[in-house]
Amino acid sequence: MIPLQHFLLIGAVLFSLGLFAVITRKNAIQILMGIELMINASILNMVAFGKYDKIDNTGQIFGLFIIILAAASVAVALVIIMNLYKRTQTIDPNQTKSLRG
Amino acid sequence: MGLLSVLIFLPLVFGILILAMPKSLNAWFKYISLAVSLVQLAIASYMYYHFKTGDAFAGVNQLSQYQWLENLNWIRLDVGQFGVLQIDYLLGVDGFSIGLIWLSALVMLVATLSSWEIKTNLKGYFALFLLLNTAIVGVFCALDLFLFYIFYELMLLPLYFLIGMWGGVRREYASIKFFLYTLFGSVFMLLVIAGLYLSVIDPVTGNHTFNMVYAMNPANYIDGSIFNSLSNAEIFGFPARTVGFIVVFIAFAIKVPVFPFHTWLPDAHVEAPTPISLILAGILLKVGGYGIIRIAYGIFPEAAMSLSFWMGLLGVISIIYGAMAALAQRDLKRLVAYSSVSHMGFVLLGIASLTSEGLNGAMMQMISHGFLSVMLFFIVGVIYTRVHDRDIYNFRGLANKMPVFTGFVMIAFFASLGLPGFSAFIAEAFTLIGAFSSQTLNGLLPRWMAMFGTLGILLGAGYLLWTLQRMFFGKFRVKKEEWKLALTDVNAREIMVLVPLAAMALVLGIMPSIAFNVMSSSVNQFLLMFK
Amino acid sequence: MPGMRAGKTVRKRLKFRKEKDVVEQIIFYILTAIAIGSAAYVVLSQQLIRSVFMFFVTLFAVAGLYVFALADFVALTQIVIYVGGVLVLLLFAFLLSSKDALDTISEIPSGLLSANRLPAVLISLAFFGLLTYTFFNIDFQNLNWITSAQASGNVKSVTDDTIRNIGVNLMSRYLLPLEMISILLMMALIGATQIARKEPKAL
Amino acid sequence: MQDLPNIQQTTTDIINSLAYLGSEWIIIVGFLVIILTDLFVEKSKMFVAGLAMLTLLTSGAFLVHDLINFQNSELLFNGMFVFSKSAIQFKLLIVAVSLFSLVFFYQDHRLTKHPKGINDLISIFLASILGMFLLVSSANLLMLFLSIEMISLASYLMVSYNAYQKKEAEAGMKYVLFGAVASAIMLYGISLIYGFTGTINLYGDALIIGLSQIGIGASALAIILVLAGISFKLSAVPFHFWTPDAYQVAPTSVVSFLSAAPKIAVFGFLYYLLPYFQIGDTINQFILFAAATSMILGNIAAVFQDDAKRMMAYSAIGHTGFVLMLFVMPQALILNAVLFYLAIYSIANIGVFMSLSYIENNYAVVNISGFKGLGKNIPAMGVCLVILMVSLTGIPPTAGFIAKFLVFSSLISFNSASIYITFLLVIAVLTTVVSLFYYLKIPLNFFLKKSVGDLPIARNSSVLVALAILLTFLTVLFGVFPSLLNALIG
Amino acid sequence: MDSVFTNYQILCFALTAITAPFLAFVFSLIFKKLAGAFGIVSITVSLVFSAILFFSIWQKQTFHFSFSWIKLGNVSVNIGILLNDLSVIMLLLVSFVALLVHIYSVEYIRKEALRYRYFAYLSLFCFAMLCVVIADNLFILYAFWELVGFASYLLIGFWFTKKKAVQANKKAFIMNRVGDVGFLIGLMILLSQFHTLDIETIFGAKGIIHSSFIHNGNWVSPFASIPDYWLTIAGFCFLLGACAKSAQFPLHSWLPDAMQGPTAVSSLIHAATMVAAGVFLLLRVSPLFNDVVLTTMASIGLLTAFMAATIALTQNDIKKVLAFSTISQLGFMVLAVGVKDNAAAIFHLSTHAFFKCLLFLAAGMVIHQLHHVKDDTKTKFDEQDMRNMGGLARFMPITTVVFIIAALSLSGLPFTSGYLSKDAILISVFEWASERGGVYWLFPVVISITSWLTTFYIFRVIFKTFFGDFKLPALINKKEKELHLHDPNLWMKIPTIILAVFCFGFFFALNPFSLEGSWLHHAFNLEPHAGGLLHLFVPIYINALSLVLIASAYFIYAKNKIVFTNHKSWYYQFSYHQWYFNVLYDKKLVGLILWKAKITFWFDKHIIDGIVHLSAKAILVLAEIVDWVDTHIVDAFVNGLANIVSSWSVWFKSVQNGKLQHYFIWMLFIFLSFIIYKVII
Repeated sequence: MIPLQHFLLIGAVLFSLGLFAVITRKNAIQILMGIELMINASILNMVAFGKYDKIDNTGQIFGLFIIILAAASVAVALVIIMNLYKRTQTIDPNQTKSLRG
Repeated sequence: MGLLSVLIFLPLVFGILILAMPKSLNAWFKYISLAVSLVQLAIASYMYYHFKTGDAFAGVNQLSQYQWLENLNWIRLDVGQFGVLQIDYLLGVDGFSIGLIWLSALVMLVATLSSWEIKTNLKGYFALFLLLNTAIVGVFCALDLFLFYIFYELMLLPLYFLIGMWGGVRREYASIKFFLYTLFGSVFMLLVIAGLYLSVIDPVTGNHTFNMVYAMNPANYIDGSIFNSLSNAEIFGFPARTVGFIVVFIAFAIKVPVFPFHTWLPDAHVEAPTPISLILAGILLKVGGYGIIRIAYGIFPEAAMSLSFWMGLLGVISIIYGAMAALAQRDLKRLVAYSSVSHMGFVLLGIASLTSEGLNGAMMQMISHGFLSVMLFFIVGVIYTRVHDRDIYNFRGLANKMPVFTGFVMIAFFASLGLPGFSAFIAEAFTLIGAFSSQTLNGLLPRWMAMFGTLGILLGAGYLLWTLQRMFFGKFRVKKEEWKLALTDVNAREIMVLVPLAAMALVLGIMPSIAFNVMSSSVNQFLLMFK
Repeated sequence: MPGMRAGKTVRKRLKFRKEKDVVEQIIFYILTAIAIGSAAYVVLSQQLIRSVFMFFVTLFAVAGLYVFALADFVALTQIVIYVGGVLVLLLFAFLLSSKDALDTISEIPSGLLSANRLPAVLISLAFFGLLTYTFFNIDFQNLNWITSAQASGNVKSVTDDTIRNIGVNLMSRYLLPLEMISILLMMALIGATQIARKEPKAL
Repeated sequence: MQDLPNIQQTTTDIINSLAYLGSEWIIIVGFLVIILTDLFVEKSKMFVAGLAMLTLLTSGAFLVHDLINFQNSELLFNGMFVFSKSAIQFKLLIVAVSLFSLVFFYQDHRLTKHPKGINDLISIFLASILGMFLLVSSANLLMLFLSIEMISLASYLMVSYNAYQKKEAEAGMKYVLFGAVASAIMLYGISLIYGFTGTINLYGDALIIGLSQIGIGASALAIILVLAGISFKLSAVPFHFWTPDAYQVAPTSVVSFLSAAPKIAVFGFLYYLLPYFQIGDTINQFILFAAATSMILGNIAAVFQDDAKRMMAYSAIGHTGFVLMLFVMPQALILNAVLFYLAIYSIANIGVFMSLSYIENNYAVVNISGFKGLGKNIPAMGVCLVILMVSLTGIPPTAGFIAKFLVFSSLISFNSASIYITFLLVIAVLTTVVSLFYYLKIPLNFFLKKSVGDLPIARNSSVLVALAILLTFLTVLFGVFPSLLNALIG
Repeated sequence: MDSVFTNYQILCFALTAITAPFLAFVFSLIFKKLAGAFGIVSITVSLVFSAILFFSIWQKQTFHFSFSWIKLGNVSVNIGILLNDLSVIMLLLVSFVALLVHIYSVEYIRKEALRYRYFAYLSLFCFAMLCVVIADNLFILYAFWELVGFASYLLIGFWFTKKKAVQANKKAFIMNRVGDVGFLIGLMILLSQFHTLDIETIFGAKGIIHSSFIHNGNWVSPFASIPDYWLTIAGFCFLLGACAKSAQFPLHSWLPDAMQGPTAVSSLIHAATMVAAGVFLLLRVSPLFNDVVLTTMASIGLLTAFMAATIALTQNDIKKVLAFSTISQLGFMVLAVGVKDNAAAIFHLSTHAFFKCLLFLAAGMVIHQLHHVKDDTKTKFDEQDMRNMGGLARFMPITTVVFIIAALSLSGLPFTSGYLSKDAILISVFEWASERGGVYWLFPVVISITSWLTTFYIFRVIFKTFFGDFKLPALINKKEKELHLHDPNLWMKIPTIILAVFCFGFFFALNPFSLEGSWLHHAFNLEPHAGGLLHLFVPIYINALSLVLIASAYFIYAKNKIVFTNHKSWYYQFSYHQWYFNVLYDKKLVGLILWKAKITFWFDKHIIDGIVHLSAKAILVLAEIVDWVDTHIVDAFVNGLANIVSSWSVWFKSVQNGKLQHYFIWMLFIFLSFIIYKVII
């Protein structure tokens, strides 16, 4: 048996890496990827804990919902990002800083 | 609908009427305002005349002893766990308020007459003016803290616009400063009001209440509530009641204004149009004094007593500081504004003394300053409307050109520097006497405070006489040639304004008992709370 | 189809797992290493397109980890939706948006030069440290709910039919969320198409 | 099969639950019908508007019906959905706000003159209302996650709906990425809570028992992570960064909606959540912190804003902090104050945005410094703005004052001796004073400053004028007779 | 104690006496043309009723009427009328002198366009002064005391276009205010100690002041007990009030400046009546003073008398000399009160009123006539400067005569009223000094010297003005005949002549040499003086020397036998001249005195006045500082708060820099900090 902690630690690593990506990447899509990493960490947690929830199966089902939702939100986010690209020809979040103050 | 309600809401109704009237009727607005003011004055006079005096009508902390009492259930807001938010439409008058109500009515009348000089956007002006009128009278009538607070704050907005739209060059700065300053104090006061509400219960209904008369009775406080004197609650390590007192005091001290909360005043006064200066000086400052007496001292008597020394000290500092600052001014209006700081310092000193003389003196000073500062500001306005300049150095020997005006100026100046025969003399003398005897009677204020306070009288003579000498006497000479034609003597309307004010100052100076009679039993009753 | 192939590999490994725990563990840690390593590459790489492709690997590896948590359906969904949908979407977006960037790799700003890097490292490490600290302070095997689950046999075993369970649960216990997410997806669909739609010339 | 749930029971529960969700069903139906209408009916703009209006009204009617007929709280849909009086009240508030917003959408030139039509926006709008309803009624973390995502996605879409300018697109991107990060964090928190407690149900004891077992540190971590997502929707500090950008460039009517409705929903949920996360004082401290910083930042940063909507965004942050203060108190004490405050805030806020939109429609100015001298041209609007601003500041005799007072008195009565609460109160008071400064900037420019050039006479959007006046009137009316409003929302 | 009049009638008389001038004041302002008539009629009425009151009250009874004016808690302020010997004599004196001045003024002020104001102000003054005199209550006394000052302010500044005049009236009022402050504090002390301000109740024969005592360092009264130094302070406060009003050192410098007003006004207000009010106040509250205060008072009186006399020696402005003379004489009175001889003070007050008033009026006649000359010839010269006069006796005999009579009285020569009153003071001082001995002997010595100096300077004026060469024609290049210089008309002459009559001693005592025979002095002198020898000795030595001094002054100023302008030659000439009173009046002494006079004047002008100016300056500087503090500290503090808010605002704005990832950093940083705080700590 793999100890629960190991799943959690992997999740933590993924989450932290996601955060790192979110902060450092110079491309909105890469930021989105970072976010996906974070979400994956959550799913991992969910399914890992879901092992002890056979009947209600909350963990796994939650995981499914997350995946679906992530897909939806990625779609929406990408549309918006592409919209930005259409207007500005860049998706570097540091290049687009006309809104400030 | 009681008399007080009529008094309060009459201007509001007509203000709305003016808003509804078409712009083509511009010329009528001032007459409507004038009529409203006259009716108000008539009502106020009627009330003053019929005001019953004596210990059975002292008011203060006895609700039944208030006169023209109006009590309606106004707001019954269910706030869940704490029960019902009980706010009453509670109006009443006692010896402390009746004089100020009358004063307000008079000052409003004068201010209306003075509003003739306003030429732009009359509709907005008079609508706001009447709204302000409502708020001011309401403040003096309200006996419910919540109602009081509403009227209190309601004064700010019209004033903001009246100063901001019809004011002088730096009007924006002045109006926002005024607004922020006052709001700063009053919002903190709101916290105390909320605390009081939660501490006080209506002995009749058992609900929490905003009734400020009930709040004066320690028996009405819930055990263990924050402002119960027995519960020893603390805020930031200080006794809650002391903190409450200080907060309320500061809120009103800003209004009075007391050093070091006074700096809004010169700016606001200087930038305000003349009628608004009149109202500011004549009534608004009194709201502060009234609030200190009625709310700060009335509700937190023991905290007030323990801090009376500091109150007195602030009073003395204000007296001297204001006078000193006035000496340094060369803008006539600023000078008058600082003189208000000085004169209102007497009010605080008198209140802090907690003696019969001191309190009566303070009340008298408020009323007296009401007339005199209005007169002074009006005088400034007379010059300003003619040449749009107020610099003392730009004028000389005005007495040659404007003899009647100079006569009024002299009356106003000498009256406000405390010449006997005028009300300010009685007021200041009694204030000082009260402050002096305080140590013997209740040991609150050391005697040197009164002695230093007398310096204010001396300095007052200094700046006023200097101005008189510099501006009015000597050979006629003004800065610009065209002013010579513009500086005409006072016209009939201006005389109409000045005469009643001078007369009132004189009448009160000779027969102060007119004012003292109505207030003395209230003062006595008030002082009993500090025994 | 790389996705399908990855799925098969996982299945094969499942069979081996019964025979030897050690193998299972080894595979688990290999997967872990792949997942973390590829994720790190995704995060750190300065080459856009490679990092995107490396993200495939990460997702696959994580899906593998799901299997170890006895969530084969979730793993499948991950592959189908994430890899098949999301990632392809990302890739398209990439291709659309970074045409120029793809040509010249050097144009991509270096992560090293980024002013955000240090705070990012600090924040990520802090988060990681915090999480690790928390996880090691908790004795998961003795948590009430886990012990009671173990006591009542409410623990998954490899033989369980999770798909059936999920199906039933979705249609009963989780019916409302399921319905909701349909609305949500529809809304997202409408909105996304609306925004992506080419605006009429009139504007 | 013992590893399956009791299907019989869950199905019965679902069937029993159906009747309670009348208002939600109606919205779903409306949503679908509008999509279909948009697809198959030509020139359907006004028709869709009517439909949406009908949907909202019917939904509201159901809510009123529920409010009158049901008193008890019930858990529906196998513990997914909580049906309670307070939830209905919040929902009613949302419906009311939505009704105003709906009318507003059709007065906003940026939306009505949109070449792609407004119908899609309406459907997204309805979906987001559904999300809000579900959020208010969320009984577990799954529902919380889904509904928050639903609102968020809808918000992203609405903000970016007609993002043709660079700025608009940029704001949309920032909003969506920020939101995604926040929801990822929240998700992680949810997963931890699930792991720590084995349940995602908020009700019942399992959550609290589980959380208390793992100790304060770990539970605090989980709880705070969850609160991140909630704070994001509230735009509380430090999750506020998207707010000014999104508010500044989104269509005014959308901002008006987003500044009010989602907040009501989130507060409604927070209200429900309050008793369940009380492990240690984590949640209280978080709220304390968020409230204090939000009030300070929101009010102070607003001072030098020139863009009116951006200023309102910061003001919204400040108000969020103000309402959040209430949540340091036990659940039982705050309902009325929260509802009252939110209602009043929404009224004033929508009123302000309507006025701003009116100005934007007529004069194409969005900067406060561009409002110079407008008071002469549109005095009625100016007066409305003044009163609404005063209400937002919380000065009598407007309703904002009563609301503020309720908050203050609730806090004082709860525990004025606590030094934290006293600090909070002091901050609230000080920031109120600061807030006056920027709120007054609009009237200042309107009335106190002279216009640079001649301004044309306004002619458009008389509906907005009427609505703004109505809202202003309500502000004053509820200020003088707050019991009326209380009767309405109670 | 039987009186011909009932109390009610007395009240009516008193009220009439004081209201008449007030009505005149009001009507003068309304009916401008009749102002003079109103003034004269009203003051005549006052005089008549004063006389009636005098005869019904004097030495017969004390009349006290009061009613409650203000009642507040435990304090009730009554106002009313107190008529006792002091009141009625003052009443009579004031109204009498005032009447004469009114009459005189008719001519004096004839050419002024605004003369109605003059009479109005004069009436106002009379009203206030009469009220001061009969006030039964210190509070009311204080009120009218200030009103008197106000009237004086108005009158000094009557020529308000004259810069000096307005400066002078401002100075007068403000310096009086200093005294008022003292008075007011005194009032406060008394009120808190006795709970009343009624003069009769506190200071009367059975007044409560007598039942108060010092016990254990506390001043105990029936109502309260306060530390004993308050008794002294109270005394000093009243003394301060009196010093300001009576122009005593160091608050005397307003009086010479006040000579900018019309001379008739100077005569009435700044010589006869108002300045005496200070002394009057001291008399009213005299039981209050303890030894410290009394000694101080005596010292101040002495110092003032001496200083002013020495200053008067060298002044060339005729009115200035008289002003300093007034200060000096008031110093005598204060000294008298200080040595506890109230009777002498009152007596001197009364006699001084007549002769000093006369001096001023006579000087006024000179000035008036010279002014006419100036107008007629359209030339410019200072009509008040004695250096432009000389030999006027030829043209204005009556003026000269009355002036000399008054001067004699001032010098205290026999047969004059001054002789009696001044001797009374001197004797008291001698007695007082002999009781105490030691350094107190300085008092009689100095006061004697002062007395001689008085003689000298006043005769210097006489000789410079009325005798010697007529310098004016040379000055303005006109012949004497062109000047048309003569005595003024009857309006001015008659009052002076009447006053001159009253300068003679027999009016006050049948035996003009006997102080004991003076009815006025006798009335107040409760403890007759013991030393009979002094009565003989003091007048003789004083007067003898005075005569010598007159003679010397004659030679110095009228004959120009001794020229002071050149010190060297002066010294020389003097030794050669046969007039060597080397022992008593040697050149050195005169030189010393003159030098001293100059020094004193310099001192007065630069140090005392300088201090006054300096303190005014200091206050102004302080005012500037306060103003600075106000704008730069108090207001800056407020603005500083605003700045804090704005700097935070700027900071918040800079955080919101548009970079999404910075937002993430901020967000996560804050968030993480909070979590770490919660999880770890």
